[in-house]
Amino acid sequence: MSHMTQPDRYVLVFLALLALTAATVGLTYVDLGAWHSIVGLTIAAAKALLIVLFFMHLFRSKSVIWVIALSGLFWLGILLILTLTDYATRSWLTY
Amino acid sequence: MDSVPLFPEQATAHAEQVDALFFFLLLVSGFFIALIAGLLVYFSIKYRRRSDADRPAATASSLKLELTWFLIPLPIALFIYIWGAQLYFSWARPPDDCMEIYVVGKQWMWKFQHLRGQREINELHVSVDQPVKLTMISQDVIHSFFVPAFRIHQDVLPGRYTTVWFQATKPGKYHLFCSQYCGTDHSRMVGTVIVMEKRDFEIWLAAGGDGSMAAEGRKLFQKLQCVTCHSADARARAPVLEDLFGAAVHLKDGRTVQADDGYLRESILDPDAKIVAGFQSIMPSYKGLIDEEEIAQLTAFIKSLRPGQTPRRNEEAEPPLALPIPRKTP
Amino acid sequence: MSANHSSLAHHFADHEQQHEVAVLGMWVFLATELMVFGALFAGYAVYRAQYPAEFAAGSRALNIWFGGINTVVLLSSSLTMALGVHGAQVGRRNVAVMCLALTALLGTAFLVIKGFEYHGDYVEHLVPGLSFSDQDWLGREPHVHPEKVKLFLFFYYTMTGLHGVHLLIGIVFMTVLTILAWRGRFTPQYYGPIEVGGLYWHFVDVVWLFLLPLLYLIGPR
Amino acid sequence: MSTATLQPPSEESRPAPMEVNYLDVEYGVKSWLLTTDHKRIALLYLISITIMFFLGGAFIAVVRTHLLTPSGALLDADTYNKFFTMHGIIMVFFFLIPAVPAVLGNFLLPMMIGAKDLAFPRLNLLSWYLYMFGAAFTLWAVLSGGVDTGWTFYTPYSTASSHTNVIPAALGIFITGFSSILTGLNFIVTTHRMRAPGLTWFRLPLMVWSLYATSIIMLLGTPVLACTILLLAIERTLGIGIFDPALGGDPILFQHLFWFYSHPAVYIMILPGMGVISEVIPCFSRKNIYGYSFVAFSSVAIAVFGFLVWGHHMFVAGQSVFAAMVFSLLSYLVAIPSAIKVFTWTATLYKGSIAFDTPMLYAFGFIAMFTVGGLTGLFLAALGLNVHVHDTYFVIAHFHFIMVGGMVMAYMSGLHFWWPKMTGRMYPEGWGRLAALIIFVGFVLTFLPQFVVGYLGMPRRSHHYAPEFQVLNVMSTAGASILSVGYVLPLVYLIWSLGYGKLAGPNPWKATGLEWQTPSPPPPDNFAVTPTVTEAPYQYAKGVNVVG
Repeated sequence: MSHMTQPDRYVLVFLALLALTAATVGLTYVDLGAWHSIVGLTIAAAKALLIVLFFMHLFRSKSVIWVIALSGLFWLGILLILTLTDYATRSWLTY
Repeated sequence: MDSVPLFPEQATAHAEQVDALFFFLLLVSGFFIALIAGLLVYFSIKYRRRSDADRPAATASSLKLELTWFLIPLPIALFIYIWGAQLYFSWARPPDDCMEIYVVGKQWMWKFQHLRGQREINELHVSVDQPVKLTMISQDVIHSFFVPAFRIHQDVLPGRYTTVWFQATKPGKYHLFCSQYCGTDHSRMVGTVIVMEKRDFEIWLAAGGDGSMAAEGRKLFQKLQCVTCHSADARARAPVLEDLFGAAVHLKDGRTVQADDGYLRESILDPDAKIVAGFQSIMPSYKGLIDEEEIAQLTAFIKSLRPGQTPRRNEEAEPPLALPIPRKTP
Repeated sequence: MSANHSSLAHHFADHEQQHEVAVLGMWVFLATELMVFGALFAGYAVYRAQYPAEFAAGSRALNIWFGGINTVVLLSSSLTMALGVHGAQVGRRNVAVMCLALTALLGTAFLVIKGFEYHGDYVEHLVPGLSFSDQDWLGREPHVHPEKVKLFLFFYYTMTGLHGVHLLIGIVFMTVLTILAWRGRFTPQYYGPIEVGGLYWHFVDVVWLFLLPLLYLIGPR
Repeated sequence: MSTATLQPPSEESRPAPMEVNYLDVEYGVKSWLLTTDHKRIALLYLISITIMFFLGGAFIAVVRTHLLTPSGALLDADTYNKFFTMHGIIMVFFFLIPAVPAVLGNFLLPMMIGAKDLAFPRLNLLSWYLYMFGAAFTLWAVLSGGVDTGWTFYTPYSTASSHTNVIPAALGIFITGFSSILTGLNFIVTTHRMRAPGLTWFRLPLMVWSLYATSIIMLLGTPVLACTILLLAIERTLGIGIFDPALGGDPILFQHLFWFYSHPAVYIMILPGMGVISEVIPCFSRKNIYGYSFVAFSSVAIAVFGFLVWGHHMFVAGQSVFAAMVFSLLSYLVAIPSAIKVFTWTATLYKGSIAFDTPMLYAFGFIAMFTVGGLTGLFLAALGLNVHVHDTYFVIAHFHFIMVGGMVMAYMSGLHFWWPKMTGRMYPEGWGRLAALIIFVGFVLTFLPQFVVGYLGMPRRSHHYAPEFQVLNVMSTAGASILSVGYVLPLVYLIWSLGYGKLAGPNPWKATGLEWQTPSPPPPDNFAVTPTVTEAPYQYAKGVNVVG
């Protein structure tokens, strides 16, 4: 992609985002059972990644920016996982 | 109480175990406090500044020493952790032969119901050497059931049962506190646990009592017309409740749950939450129509139901005081 | 070094340091913002795990087309935003002004569409606290407990509401940037505010990308 | 190798010693209220948090007096509940959390790294205004009748039961939270991008490391609290929400979200204090800190692990047994880096040249109190034992040992240590030592009996209590009255020293940090020439400064 100009690259990313959005909306009419949300969130994550990497220039940012972005995710993970640990294991010991 | 106590009474075996850990921790802390304080004092005297021109040489840090004081506290900490966790389990898991008592906390009193029918407020009579399991719920905000002499403590939540158990080893009167702040008279939400000799307790139990909790529950079961659907005959439109308690229940959505206190309570208040496989959602919610004590009575009744004991439908039933409005059926 | 000294604050050594500081500051701020939404995500996860049927039913009651169209609007605004930053970076003032204005406009369009959607929900009695009737709900999905559907709707309004507030701040931010850019305040050396505004805008966009499946697409329709 | 070596070599290039300092550069109220100078903002914070400290202290003084008798004759129950709540809210959110970072951190961080200011000076001023705005909301809540939920705002009491001003108090905390977030953001960016040439990460003073670690917590914890408070406010005002079982919600979720912030917040309070101690101990023992990198990394480790342990506030709250075990295990792991710090400070004294000036006395107090507080933390993290002491005075004593014995002592230590730098004047040393001694004695007498009465089973937040607890409570109140004398004394002599203290000179302690290489009080831009750093910090043995 190095021969492309920056705006061309943006438009390309945008088209990819539109395609993924179409896929998300289309998902509504398919029954995937338990996979439904997982697929939906994966598509969202892919779109988010495109935006963060290219529109937000993370791809060519210094490592400190990567560290900040990843620690944001890491702390979000702490919050979600440890909270859900409680709820997921309440039935393990019933009296 | 003339003397000033510095240590709480031990009225359960659990209390002794908790205190053992407590003393062990005192020992460990005492050692480290003495070590640090001793070193501080010793260094302060030995290396006090004698002249403003003092320029002591720099000390290079030794990795060995650093690792030592990283690695020595670690196993001590883990040892304490395992000890504490083991005590926690014994606190959390009641033995099978427990006498059950239902507890309702509300601003600002404790209400107790014995299965045999006695009801008490802010006083709880139990027998010595008898394991007791409390099934507790709050009618308003969070309270906490705390008996220092037993070293037990459990928050009492609205909307959900929590349990705690103890086995008193010494007759006497013990403080009961609410330790979770619950409003104006939080510190008046106190009571007494009265541990009696077995014989005295039997006498006490037999004295009061205008019918057991199960009997009260049975009356409710008929008064609220539960029996109309939960009948044990061919016309039953709802699951038979005999021998239900403790059994596994298969639900419409494929899950299997155990029929415990929490399940029965939920099924009374929110029947649609867990619909038994093979049945329709036709039961109205009894939320707001019965209080926590009545729910406990119904639960006690259902627990006591053995095959063939479901009341007959044509049995004389009082008309319901307030009939829940049945929800529109599809 | 720089012709435009007024754009360099006194405590920085040069423009590069100033620019890096601004960008770094915004990224750190976005990590904070992520945790604001994080608390809502945690609550959402807890209750969705407990009441899957109600959450699915609540989701079915929402109009996927509003969500879908709004996604396209927001993505377009992200494109114009990225192009605007690029324009400022290479010193094409007109491109920058146009793109920033367009970004603010698309953001406004999103909010207007969202407003219509909220209105529709209100009419259909889907707003707990304002207009919600258990009877209407039971007519819609009789087997689903209205009390817990309200929980879902609570998350729906809180999450989209919080997102909307962020977008509103973004629109104000963009409007100010448009005016400043139009007045020629920015140079290829000094365009930090636009870059930083862009980071914020894209972040708000990313949050929406997750709200879409979490709120509108819980199960098949 | 004498005192003369402490003068920077750049002496010649520096303007005459009579140059203008940050206090004299401008005059008038406006020059203070609109300042963007980090040093002036630090002083604004100093004044505000001092007022809040004494306000919070006044509430607890009444509470402790009330607790002299078991039946509690002084206050009625509702007033009592409001008083301890206001004490908690004011002390936690308006004193302990901002104290060291916003006052000492604001003043010192740019100077310690050789910068002219923080990265975002205007944001810094905004933080102070947000703090004041939040404080105003809280004071409004106090004046219009108070709030009685406890500083923890547990649901459903706070949303469905309390009839007091929960919303204004909560909003006050919400707003102040943003002040905290912006301060953290400023510190992190400043530390990353504003360091003087040659000042690599491992040449940073440990105070900077701990402020950095503190900022991580402020940034990633505070927003969760803000959002939780928002949800609480919605639930209370609109009657829809997610915490009240009557609405289908779960009160335990509130506790999870609340403690996700409020446990790490404890480290917001103590970490900067540890930073202060790590500066004071080397200076007054003229030694390099023992094991620099261990201390530095333990700060960051505490910040990260601090986020993994919040569930230990909920061992009897009704969370799952398994989750409780996970949280307990993680709690023991966070104890290790704290232990390392204590060992390290002690080892730094070894073969030093120890002087006993006021800051050092407080530092000794800190180490002793923090050790006791930390070790009693082991009691509380032990699951089975926690079941007994949960929500009793044992907990109160434990966290006051950390907060008051630890954090406030560190704050006092730092305040005395850098007072000459901030004001250009020395405080009276004799009075300083006396006050330190009084505070130490008063503190121990106040809180040691509370461990005993807690283990006996006295629940916290008690308006009245069983008669057998009285003797211990009287001891505690007696201690508190000594403590209050100890706190008023510095207020008096520090204000006195502003006019009458002896002139300090740039480096009265012969310390090595960059902040001591510039006049006291410093010029508006801190350094006449941006310093270049060539060495690790705390090179006391060489007797030379670190400015190359």
